[in-house]
Amino acid sequence: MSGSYFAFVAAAYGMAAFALGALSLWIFLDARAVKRRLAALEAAIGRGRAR
Amino acid sequence: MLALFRRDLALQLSGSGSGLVGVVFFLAVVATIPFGVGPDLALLSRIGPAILWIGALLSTLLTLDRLFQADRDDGGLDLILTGPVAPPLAILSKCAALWTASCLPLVLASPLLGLFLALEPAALAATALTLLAGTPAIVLIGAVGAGVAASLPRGGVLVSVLVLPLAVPVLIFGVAATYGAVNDPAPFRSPFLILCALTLLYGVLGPLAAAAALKLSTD
Amino acid sequence: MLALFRRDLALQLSGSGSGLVGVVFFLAVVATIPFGVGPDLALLSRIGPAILWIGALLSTLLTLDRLFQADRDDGGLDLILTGPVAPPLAILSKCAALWTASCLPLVLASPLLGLFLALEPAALAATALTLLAGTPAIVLIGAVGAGVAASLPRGGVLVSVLVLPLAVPVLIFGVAATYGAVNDPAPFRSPFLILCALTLLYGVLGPLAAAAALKLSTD
Amino acid sequence: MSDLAARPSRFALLANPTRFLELSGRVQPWLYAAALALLAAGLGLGLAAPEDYQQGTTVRILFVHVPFAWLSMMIWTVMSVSALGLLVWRHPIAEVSIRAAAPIGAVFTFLCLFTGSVWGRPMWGTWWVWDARLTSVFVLFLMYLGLIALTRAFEEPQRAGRMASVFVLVGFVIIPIIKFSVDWWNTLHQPASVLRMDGPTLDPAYLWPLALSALGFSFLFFALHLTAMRTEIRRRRLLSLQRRQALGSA
Amino acid sequence: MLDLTLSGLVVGRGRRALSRPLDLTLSAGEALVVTGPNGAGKSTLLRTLAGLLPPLTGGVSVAGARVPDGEPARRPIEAAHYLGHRNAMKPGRTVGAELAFWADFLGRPALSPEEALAAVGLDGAAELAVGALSAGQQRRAAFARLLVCARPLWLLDEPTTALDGASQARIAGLCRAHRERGGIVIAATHQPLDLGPARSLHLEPIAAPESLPAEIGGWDEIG
Amino acid sequence: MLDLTLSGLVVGRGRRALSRPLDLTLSAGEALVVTGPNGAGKSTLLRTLAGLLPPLTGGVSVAGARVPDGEPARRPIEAAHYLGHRNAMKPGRTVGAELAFWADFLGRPALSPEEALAAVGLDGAAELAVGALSAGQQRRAAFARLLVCARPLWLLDEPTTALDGASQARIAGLCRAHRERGGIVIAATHQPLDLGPARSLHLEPIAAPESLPAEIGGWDEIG
Ligand code: HEM
Ligand SMILES: Nc1ncnc2c1ncn2[C@@H]1O[C@H](COP(=O)(O)OP(=O)(O)OP(=O)(O)O)[C@@H](O)[C@H]1O
Ligand SMILES: Nc1ncnc2c1ncn2[C@@H]1O[C@H](COP(=O)(O)OP(=O)(O)OP(=O)(O)O)[C@@H](O)[C@H]1O
Ligand SMILES: [Mg+2]
Ligand SMILES: [Mg+2]
Repeated sequence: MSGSYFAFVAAAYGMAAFALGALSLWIFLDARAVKRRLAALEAAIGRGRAR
Repeated sequence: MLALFRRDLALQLSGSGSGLVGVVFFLAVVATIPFGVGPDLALLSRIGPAILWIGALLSTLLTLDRLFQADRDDGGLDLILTGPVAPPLAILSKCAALWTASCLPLVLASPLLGLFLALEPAALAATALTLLAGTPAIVLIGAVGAGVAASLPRGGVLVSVLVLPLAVPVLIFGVAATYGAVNDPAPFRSPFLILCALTLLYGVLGPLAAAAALKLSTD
Repeated sequence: MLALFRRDLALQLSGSGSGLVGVVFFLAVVATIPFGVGPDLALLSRIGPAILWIGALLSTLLTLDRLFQADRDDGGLDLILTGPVAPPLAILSKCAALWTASCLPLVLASPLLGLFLALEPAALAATALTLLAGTPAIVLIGAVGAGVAASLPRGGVLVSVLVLPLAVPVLIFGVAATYGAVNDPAPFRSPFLILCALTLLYGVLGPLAAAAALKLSTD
Repeated sequence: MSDLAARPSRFALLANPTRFLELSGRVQPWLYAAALALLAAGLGLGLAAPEDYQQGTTVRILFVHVPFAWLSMMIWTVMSVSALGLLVWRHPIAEVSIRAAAPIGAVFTFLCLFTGSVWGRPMWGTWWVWDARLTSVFVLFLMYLGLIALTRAFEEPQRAGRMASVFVLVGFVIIPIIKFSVDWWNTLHQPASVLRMDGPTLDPAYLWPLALSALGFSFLFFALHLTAMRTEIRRRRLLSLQRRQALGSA
Repeated sequence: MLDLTLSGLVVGRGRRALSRPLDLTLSAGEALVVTGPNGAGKSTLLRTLAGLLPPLTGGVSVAGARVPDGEPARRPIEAAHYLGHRNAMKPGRTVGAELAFWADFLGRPALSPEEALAAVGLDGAAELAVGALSAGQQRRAAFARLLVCARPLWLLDEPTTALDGASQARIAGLCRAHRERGGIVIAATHQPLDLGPARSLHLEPIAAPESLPAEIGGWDEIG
Repeated sequence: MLDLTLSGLVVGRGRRALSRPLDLTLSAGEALVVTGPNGAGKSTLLRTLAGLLPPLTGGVSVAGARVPDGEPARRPIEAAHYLGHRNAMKPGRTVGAELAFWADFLGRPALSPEEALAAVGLDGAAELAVGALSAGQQRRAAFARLLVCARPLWLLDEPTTALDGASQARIAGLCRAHRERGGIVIAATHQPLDLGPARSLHLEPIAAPESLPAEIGGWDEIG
């Protein structure tokens, strides 16, 4: 009995893990990209005019 | 306020307004559904009120997105928002003008269209009545979406996306009241009263929120 | 021409007009219907194709009316009409951009949405196919309305009222073809061919008429 | 003093973005750690919990479905509070909060729908019905999508934040509708058994894992939200610097 | 007696300041000419005075003006006409109908639309559609709005855009007449505009945000 | 050699004539300054030259110009840039993207968008949204369009609207440079604009329609 429904439980947990993982990944990549661009811009400005 | 109502009504009825487009779209919706349902008159008359309501909801969306756009583009919105009429009241009169130009014709046409859908007389009357009570709510809550999107160059579909979920309760109670009027076990009074309450609620909420949105987006 | 297509596409995709919004709008429409007609899956699957088609028509109309308005208001239309690209071709590329940005996502999403409405596989495929064949016709004939509406400060309504009836046959043949694909007695081929013929006809007629309307109206 | 007077508010100082970045940087790792620990405990206990005599092993979906359902509503509530903060106190962090929370909320709502319909298949024999609870959550999902579209439709993040907050506040009406839909309309979905006026009626064997995993997912939300907010703040600084650099020479 | 007071007013876009703190009082009959290069913040200042943008710090107050129903005006815009870069006239409606609408909407009507149009040199244009006027004629029709209802404070953003020499002089004359009646005129302009003896405010683009009051700070100041 | 010839050109709106018949030839390097009060027909003339309005009688021809693909241009607009009262820029897009679009659409690219912006004094504004510029900055960005693709004939309708003094001088300088390269500039303006030695055309509102060639006649002449 329990075996036949295992697929549903697995699907629920699997999708949860997948979606949350993808979300976290996106958030972290976004964070890193913005941090890098900001650092680059700050370096550029710093060269132009001391802040 | 009255001046604003009159001017908007004149604009809607003459040129750039899209009131009549809504009516034609309404006709198109009502004419298309029977294709899917087939020639089954009993079924058609059962879902008839729902079709009329859905048609009215969708065609109101069609006219909504330009509620503030033209005024914004020519700079008139600045004057309206800072004028002596409190912004929510000004928005209320703009909504009233829109409703008169685009929803009232729908309400008036609905009994006629109901005949096409083989509705009984009681259902015809109930549909018209519930539409009369419910369409203002759609326009009023729609004003929020239009206000939020007014500073976008093209509001279009976004307005509808924002408005549709909020308009769903109106649809539910409108259709429920109509069925209540026709089928015996279902009640008419309570959904109809909820519908009226919704209209009043949105009548307060809509203009206030729309005014806030417009105020916050001036630049 | 390609430049115009790319710019229009970028404009459509940036911000409010994006395909994502179109799909969400579609979802919202589909989700509202059961509130109206009730959660009866058999009924839903019967009117499903009609609903998808109506949703497509509505969202196209919602994005259409501004096809030329913005260009006209900022003076860009003058340059486009007198530029090195022949006006009908310029209009064609604007239409193509609009279709790619707002109709193509709908076509692609329609099978998924059909699942919500419990359509059978054959109906899913037929709906997507007819939408693919039919939506360009709506955009192209809508361009005429948009052209005239953009040019006349008054009388815009009149034209939309004239154009929408021209779009309704598209809707009707589209829905008819879809049913033809599912129900045995009804034919699929002939309404589908008519649909394609309509698209081709409007593909020639629309840009030419829209160009004429815009040319006549410059001032 | 006239109405036009700005409020150089205490709140603005309290919520000074620099201070926020500092503070959140310190809290953030703890949040992630707590989330992971709680989730491990909750879901671990949940998988070890006895099978339900009616639902069999599928009862374990409870431990994800219910937290997702709660969070989908809670996130809109968090955004509503932020919206109030933005509109009433012009709190500069608030607009960042809304923009950062919207996609996370959409994912949690999607997961609520997904786990619910995966649960519905064995329990009710169907993936989806158009009943009041299910449809209202679906409507919430659509509202999240609309909100995301709205926040991304504007060029300036400031205006996007203000418009979004108006929509969030008006849209808050959906939350009571979802919560009470099971009581107002009799639906297929079961009524509340944990969050009720007269105390939970759920078996403690399920209650504990549920509580732990709900807490864990909440911490996960807060942690992700904080990270996304930090990114948003930096993005704004980026935009603003870009603009200043461009106009400095113009 | 009408008085308009700016106290420590800093105007700006978003969180970016565009002016130093302004302290200034204008009394009845006075005029202020705002000048400065493109992008200096002239329009931003006028829109802030009109209540269309929030001030970054400081405030604006008005004393001695009344709203149409007799109460003293509290916000400047209640006593002010704002004429922006755009004309606030619908191309499809007639000039007369638009002026009549604004007179009705804004309250306290003064000249009739026809008289106002005559005053700006557009006699007999009342029946024409706004869209059928030339650029300068449209601008003058927009100016006529200030004459159809009486408000003591005029906020004019480049009022003479697109106007020919004669019309510029005419508009300047209308402003002087307004001052003589006890009104206040604040005009941003690039062209010399003879409003009579007037105070002047020159705005310059601000280079370094460091020089601003601490609490304003833009997002770019985040460490 | 570029030549623009107006032969018996009468411009007007609808069937109402706004000019006497104009006969005029402009050759490479020449400029024409069109003046006249509001409503005299300056914009109408420029729009007619740009092919946006039909002439009432007469015609315009161009000789010696080539369209991008090498054919000789037949209609003046094929060799002309038209800068109208409105800027033809979308508020929501960046200045750079808009200029790149026009360069691409109009063909025969010249300066890059960045160079063109620098030439009008908007260095570094390429990444900004058009809507976030002030009125004068927007006007300058619109002018930059004339620099991103090479066309010999410039039709400018009040190019210096909303510009500060320095920018006006800069724009005038760009026009003189264009003439030196063999271009033709036709500008309608109310403000003095130093294009160098230029021919001038003064338009006056026409009072009596009787003085017009018989075949034009307005509706008001129907017996
Ligand atoms: C797509 C389908 C579903 C959706 C959208 C959904 C939505 C929700 C929501 C919003 C809640 C929170 C209610 C509250 O706090 O008052 C909830 C709770 C719950 N759901 Fe679902 N649900 C779905 C399917 C199911 C299914 C199939 C089952 C099991 C047969 C189920 C069992 C529960 C349980 C046990 C709770 C906890 C109620 C409580 O104790 O407060 N749900 N669901
Ligand atoms: N769209 C139009 N339809 C009909 N008549 C028009 C239209 N636009 C302008 N007119 C009329 O044509 C005449 C000339 O207008 P035009 O725009 O050419 O003047 P202008 O010399 O450019 O004036 P300005 O200095 O104000 O720009 C005006 O009397 C005006 O009323
Ligand atoms: N809608 C806006 N959003 C953001 N920034 C803006 C906006 N409008 C203008 N700005 C910026 O604010 C600054 C001041 O603009 P403002 O319009 O006040 O200038 P102005 O002095 O009126 O110039 P002009 O003489 O060109 O009209 C400019 O640098 C401009 O880039
Ligand atoms: Mg300005
Ligand atoms: Mg002109």
